[in-house]
Amino acid sequence: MDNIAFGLWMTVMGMGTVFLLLVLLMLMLRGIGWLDQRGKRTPPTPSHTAPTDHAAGEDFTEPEPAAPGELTPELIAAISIAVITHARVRRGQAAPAMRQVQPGSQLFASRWVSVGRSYQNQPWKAR
Amino acid sequence: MDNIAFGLWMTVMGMGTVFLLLVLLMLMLRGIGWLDQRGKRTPPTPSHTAPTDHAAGEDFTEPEPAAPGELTPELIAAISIAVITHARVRRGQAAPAMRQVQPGSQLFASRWVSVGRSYQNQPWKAR
Amino acid sequence: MDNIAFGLWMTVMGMGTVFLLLVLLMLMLRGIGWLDQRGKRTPPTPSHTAPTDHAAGEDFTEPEPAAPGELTPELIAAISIAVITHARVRRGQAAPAMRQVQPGSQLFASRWVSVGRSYQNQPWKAR
Amino acid sequence: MSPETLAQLLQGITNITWQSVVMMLIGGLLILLAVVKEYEPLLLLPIGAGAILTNLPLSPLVGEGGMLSILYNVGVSNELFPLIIFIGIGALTDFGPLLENPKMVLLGAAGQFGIFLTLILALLLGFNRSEAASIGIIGAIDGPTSIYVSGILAPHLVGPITVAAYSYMALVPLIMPPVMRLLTTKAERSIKMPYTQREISQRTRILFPIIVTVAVGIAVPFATPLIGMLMLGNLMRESKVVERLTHASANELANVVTLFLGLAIGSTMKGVDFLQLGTLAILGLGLLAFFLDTATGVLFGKLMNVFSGGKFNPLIGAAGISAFPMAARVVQKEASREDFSNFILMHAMGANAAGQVASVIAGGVLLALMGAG
Amino acid sequence: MSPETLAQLLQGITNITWQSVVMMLIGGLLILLAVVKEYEPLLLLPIGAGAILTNLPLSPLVGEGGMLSILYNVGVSNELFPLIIFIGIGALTDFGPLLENPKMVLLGAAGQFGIFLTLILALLLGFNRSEAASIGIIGAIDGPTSIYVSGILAPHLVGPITVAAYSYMALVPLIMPPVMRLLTTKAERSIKMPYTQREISQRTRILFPIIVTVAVGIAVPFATPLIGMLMLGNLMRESKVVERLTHASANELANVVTLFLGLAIGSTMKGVDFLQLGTLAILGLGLLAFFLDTATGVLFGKLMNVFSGGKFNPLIGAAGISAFPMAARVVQKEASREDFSNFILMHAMGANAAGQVASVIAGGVLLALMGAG
Amino acid sequence: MSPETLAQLLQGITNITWQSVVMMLIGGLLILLAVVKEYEPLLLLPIGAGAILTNLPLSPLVGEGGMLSILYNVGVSNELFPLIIFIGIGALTDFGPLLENPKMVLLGAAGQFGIFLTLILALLLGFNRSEAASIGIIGAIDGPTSIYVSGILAPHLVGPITVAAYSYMALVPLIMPPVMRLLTTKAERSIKMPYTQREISQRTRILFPIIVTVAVGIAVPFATPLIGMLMLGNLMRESKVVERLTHASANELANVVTLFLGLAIGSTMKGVDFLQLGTLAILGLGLLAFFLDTATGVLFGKLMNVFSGGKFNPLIGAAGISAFPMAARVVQKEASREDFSNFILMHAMGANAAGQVASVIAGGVLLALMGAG
Ligand code: NA
Ligand code: NA
Ligand code: NA
Repeated sequence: MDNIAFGLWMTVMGMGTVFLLLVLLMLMLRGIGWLDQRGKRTPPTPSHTAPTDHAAGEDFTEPEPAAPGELTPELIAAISIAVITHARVRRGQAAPAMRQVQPGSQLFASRWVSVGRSYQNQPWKAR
Repeated sequence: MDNIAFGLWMTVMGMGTVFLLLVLLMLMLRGIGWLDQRGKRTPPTPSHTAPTDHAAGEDFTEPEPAAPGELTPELIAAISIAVITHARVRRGQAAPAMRQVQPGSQLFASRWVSVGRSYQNQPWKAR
Repeated sequence: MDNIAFGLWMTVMGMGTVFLLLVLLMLMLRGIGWLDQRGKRTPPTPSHTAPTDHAAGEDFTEPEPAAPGELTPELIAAISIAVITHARVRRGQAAPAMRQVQPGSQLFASRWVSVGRSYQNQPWKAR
Repeated sequence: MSPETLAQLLQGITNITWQSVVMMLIGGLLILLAVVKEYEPLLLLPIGAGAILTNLPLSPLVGEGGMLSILYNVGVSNELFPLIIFIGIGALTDFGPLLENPKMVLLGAAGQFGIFLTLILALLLGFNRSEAASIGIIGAIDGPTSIYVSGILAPHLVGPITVAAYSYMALVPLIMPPVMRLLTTKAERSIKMPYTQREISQRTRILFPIIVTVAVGIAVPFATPLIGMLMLGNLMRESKVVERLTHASANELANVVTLFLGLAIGSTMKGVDFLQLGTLAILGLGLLAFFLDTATGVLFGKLMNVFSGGKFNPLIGAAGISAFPMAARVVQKEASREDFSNFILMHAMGANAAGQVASVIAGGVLLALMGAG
Repeated sequence: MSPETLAQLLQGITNITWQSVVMMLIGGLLILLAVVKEYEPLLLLPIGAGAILTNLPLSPLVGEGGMLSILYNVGVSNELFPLIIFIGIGALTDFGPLLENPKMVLLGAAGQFGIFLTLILALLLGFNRSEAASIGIIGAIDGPTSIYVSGILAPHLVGPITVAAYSYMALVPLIMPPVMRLLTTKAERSIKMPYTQREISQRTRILFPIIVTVAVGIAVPFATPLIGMLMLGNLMRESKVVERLTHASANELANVVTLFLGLAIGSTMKGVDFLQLGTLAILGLGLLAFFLDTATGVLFGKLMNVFSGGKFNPLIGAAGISAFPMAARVVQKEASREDFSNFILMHAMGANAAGQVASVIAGGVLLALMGAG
Repeated sequence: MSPETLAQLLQGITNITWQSVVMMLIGGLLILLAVVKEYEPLLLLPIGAGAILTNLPLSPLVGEGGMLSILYNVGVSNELFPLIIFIGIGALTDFGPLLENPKMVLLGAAGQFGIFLTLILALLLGFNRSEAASIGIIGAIDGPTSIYVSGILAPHLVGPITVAAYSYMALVPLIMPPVMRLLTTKAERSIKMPYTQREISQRTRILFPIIVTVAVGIAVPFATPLIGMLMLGNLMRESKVVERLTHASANELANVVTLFLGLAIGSTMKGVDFLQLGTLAILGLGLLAFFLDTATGVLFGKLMNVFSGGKFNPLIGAAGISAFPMAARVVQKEASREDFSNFILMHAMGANAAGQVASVIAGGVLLALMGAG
């Protein structure tokens, strides 16, 4: 009987703890969701103009309708997805154009090199 | 001389065992081959209609000529190879559409999701 | 004060060794470069006609202008790059057509197989 | 030829035992299931191969310096392999459906009852407490969790428990439907639930794994390794800045570790230890755990149906057992069987993801209650 | 419920300390920097995650049998992981710009002064000699070198030193420009340098890693592992006959080891040890090392400008600090800022590659002078 | 500067020995062969690099805590690496040609005579029995088998034996033809053999590795690890349900292990141990083993020609030496040389695959007869 008592105690304590933790988790998820919704109603000004040009911290889920003059929303959506996908692929390859630095990578350099070489050969004065 | 005796003993015993084993292996291969041929003459009814839809245990080497009405054998062969290759690629990616389950994969779900969402939006009654 | 003396000693010895080594390295690089230049002025006859057909030790940076009759240099350059890239990709896959041997690979064999089978079926006498 | 030499040459044959023959047949059966039925082949094929290689007479692959024993010591006895696999699972899992619908979390808890009910039954059958808890963890219906917990509590049972866990997980499409149909009415199964997709911001997706790790880690320190690695993989996935690591965890690393893990598990299936009445009992109790989990999940779903005023499809409760992501698919299939146009997969996926998290937590709680670690 | 059971259940909460909370916040900060600012995410994200997982109360991931401790013992305490990463870095590095312009090698040396100046300052602050040398090596501005050297000389400081090295390396675009502008005139920054590309034969490219390994290995045996693995990767790359190995070293192997290395480094950041005044001093000294390196590099560039009769742009000297390949990019950016059409990147890349080699040599020299190994 | 400091600084130079210089040159030669001639570059380049790094004065890469020594202990001294590579080889090997033509199996046996003849010669030259057996195993003409067997019987000879095995395997296209031409007439070389492709069902392909493992494992327990891992890889390949594992074994895992194995083998080539008369004898005996294998293979082919009434091309016998799949190619090349339209490659591939299996069996038999394991 000792074993059954132990088993019942395990069941009560175990399922109790599991339920308690998951209720807590549910409440936290609700909390985050509420913050999320509130954050959307009052969009914060984009304050991250860090050294990273444009890749960091941007909100992928909300491409802003830039230039709604002639483009249809569908087209804008399609372009946005293409750009996001491109950025993701580049990041996946750790291409330093998107990423600040990939230790040891020369990929970035080689692009600069090709651009720079043509500059050096055909010096075009910017100012 | 002891060493030479040992060497000769090794040679006789070693090559003897190797030959013996390989002869055994040859006989077994012959046996399997014979079973194979017999199995082909009396093709067993496809008895594996398990939860897996069609991928399991199928004989890749024998795509059956299905619908020989207008299609040339070459075309059928080409299509069969394409389908087999496709199935193999999908399996290689462990796509759960072909595989029963890939632990943790969402690939399958996302396809269902897209289908299901359109169902939910445009409810079409099957019965 | 002992520590500062130690620090200064470390700095002098450390930077001294580093500079010394790098000067040595610079001289060696200069030496190699000089050999390189000299080697270019008197190009050695291609002496490596080893079992490897064409892949080994070839100088990728100098595709020779083969057949400058009608092809423009740009076209030759483009073709050269394509061929080099192809060779590199094949080597990357360790395809034994380019490599002498990839232990256990059947890729090479399967190509021979397909060629050979057609020979065996349509025997064409070379001599 | 001297008699000793002959004995030396025939030692392979003379050392065959009926147990080793049976175990090689079982290994062959596992390979057969993996190849023909495609039952979790990624694990069952290596396990089957490991079982055969281990039970060959005088196999040098096990024991001091044997390759399979090395793999066991390197990754199973110290629980490294299941934890590494958890990183990969986390990297592959999308917790979006759960984040969209937080109340699904509760269903994940309901699907763990089977763990403890099985534990009680195992105690009644005479297993000691550590063994009973290890057998119960089959009810977590999650491979790495079962390996992790049983590896700590009862290493000598890792073999049968892992085989049971993965075999039954492959059989989930056969095990779940009868229970689901028995406990629900046709009307309940036909309940449609509206699905309104909510935007989940990247911030939420990144905060989720961190918060879960910290909260669970503080509440149940024994669960830290399991939940920590699962959530580490998910954090890497959602951060979108370390694709190289995410990809490596979910592919190269996971593949190699899965192969080694399977072989090492197979190496624990030595005939003399495996072929005992206890193993049969474990296989039976494991199956029971799957049934109990499904039943309690559905019953909890019915409870939520009552509370929601009849708007909740109780089938979704069954997805809380984990067996990610098969269980959600089975639930959708059952719902479609009643009404072709009923689409409850997204809700089921939420419950399923919750089941994954809950299984891991339950494993940690079990370890904590057993006072082990 | 007995009080003991309650204590057992609440042991997670009762074992929280202010140090562990602070460390989890620091871990969160590292993840934030990795995700939002993309500061070296491949290492800072795993380090941050490792710091959180380590400082969870009673974390089973550290200590005897803990996964993170296993990773530490397997790859950090024996210096295996940084050396493996060096193979990958070598496989990714093109030493062409250096081979085209051998005199750039000298600039690599100039960028290592910060190591020794920081060492002196650390001694003045009261660190012992081994610790001071370990702190100084932050000035090598090369992650694996810092981990390797500090792991040998002062293993208890590996955590803060690695965090400092990688954080500041990510901040190189902010740290370098002010120093460069302070020490150079507008005219100097506008100096254009002709760039004549020289053919580098494959023979030279293959001989380079072999010669460097042998020369450095004979001169400074302590540097053999670092330079040997870097050059092994480069040899494989340039040989063009072992792409399978080159690719595996630079990708699968590097990814897996980077993940494990980050987690293991994070596991050294246990609150009680990390939250000390010394750590703050290390972070300060590390930043100083970066400034000093840049300054001495630029000053040496000015010296070369004098010797070359005004034809050498002193900015290039700053690229000799290593921080490969960011530093070269920053140099080019500064040059472009003065004159949009000025292209000195190739020279800067040469100096940068030299800095990489010089950093490794300096690490070996430091170990040799400390008599350790 | 005190004399001690000077001695400390110059210790690298003062510790150079003529042996270390010679070994570095040999390492350079191996790299040269790998790069210029592309002789087995995947192994000879890492071995050469390992040899150089090991023989640098006072190299910290070898000895207690040295990276190369760690790799040796982790994977060579316990035979893990060659076995893992065998999984990859099995995953890449198509035993179809052998299954189509079972009698080719016998040719695989004939190609192993060289092992034992070389063993006798080694005994005559004064090597002890374990050493002689290890030298003989070069005649298996299969890298991992040589490493595995010699690693067990005579670990101090692993270096020269591995170098001999891989170098000569790369030279197979030069070594085999003279022997083949010497022992056959032009008429024999021109014999055409009909090739009727037989359907091999997937069932046969899956049963083959299992049956071979069990049969060989029972008959020669010492061969279980070698044959087991080879066949495990092949089972995964033919099962077609675990492509993830098959791909990982044949690529990522094989690449990383090959790199580490090469470096570890190179680290055994320490000058003082390597530069002995014995090494030269091993290199000579190894070459002899290749010639003897080819000769006995061709002679057995002639025997089969007699029995088949002149319908069997004896060149095919030479493919039984293993050296998979080069030997089959060389055989076809010789046949084509006589008659451009003669296509015996498929038969040769069968014999070649049989040679691979036979080599592994011979290795196990050798271990069994030596009573080691
Ligand atoms: Na569960
Ligand atoms: Na530096
Ligand atoms: Na052989």
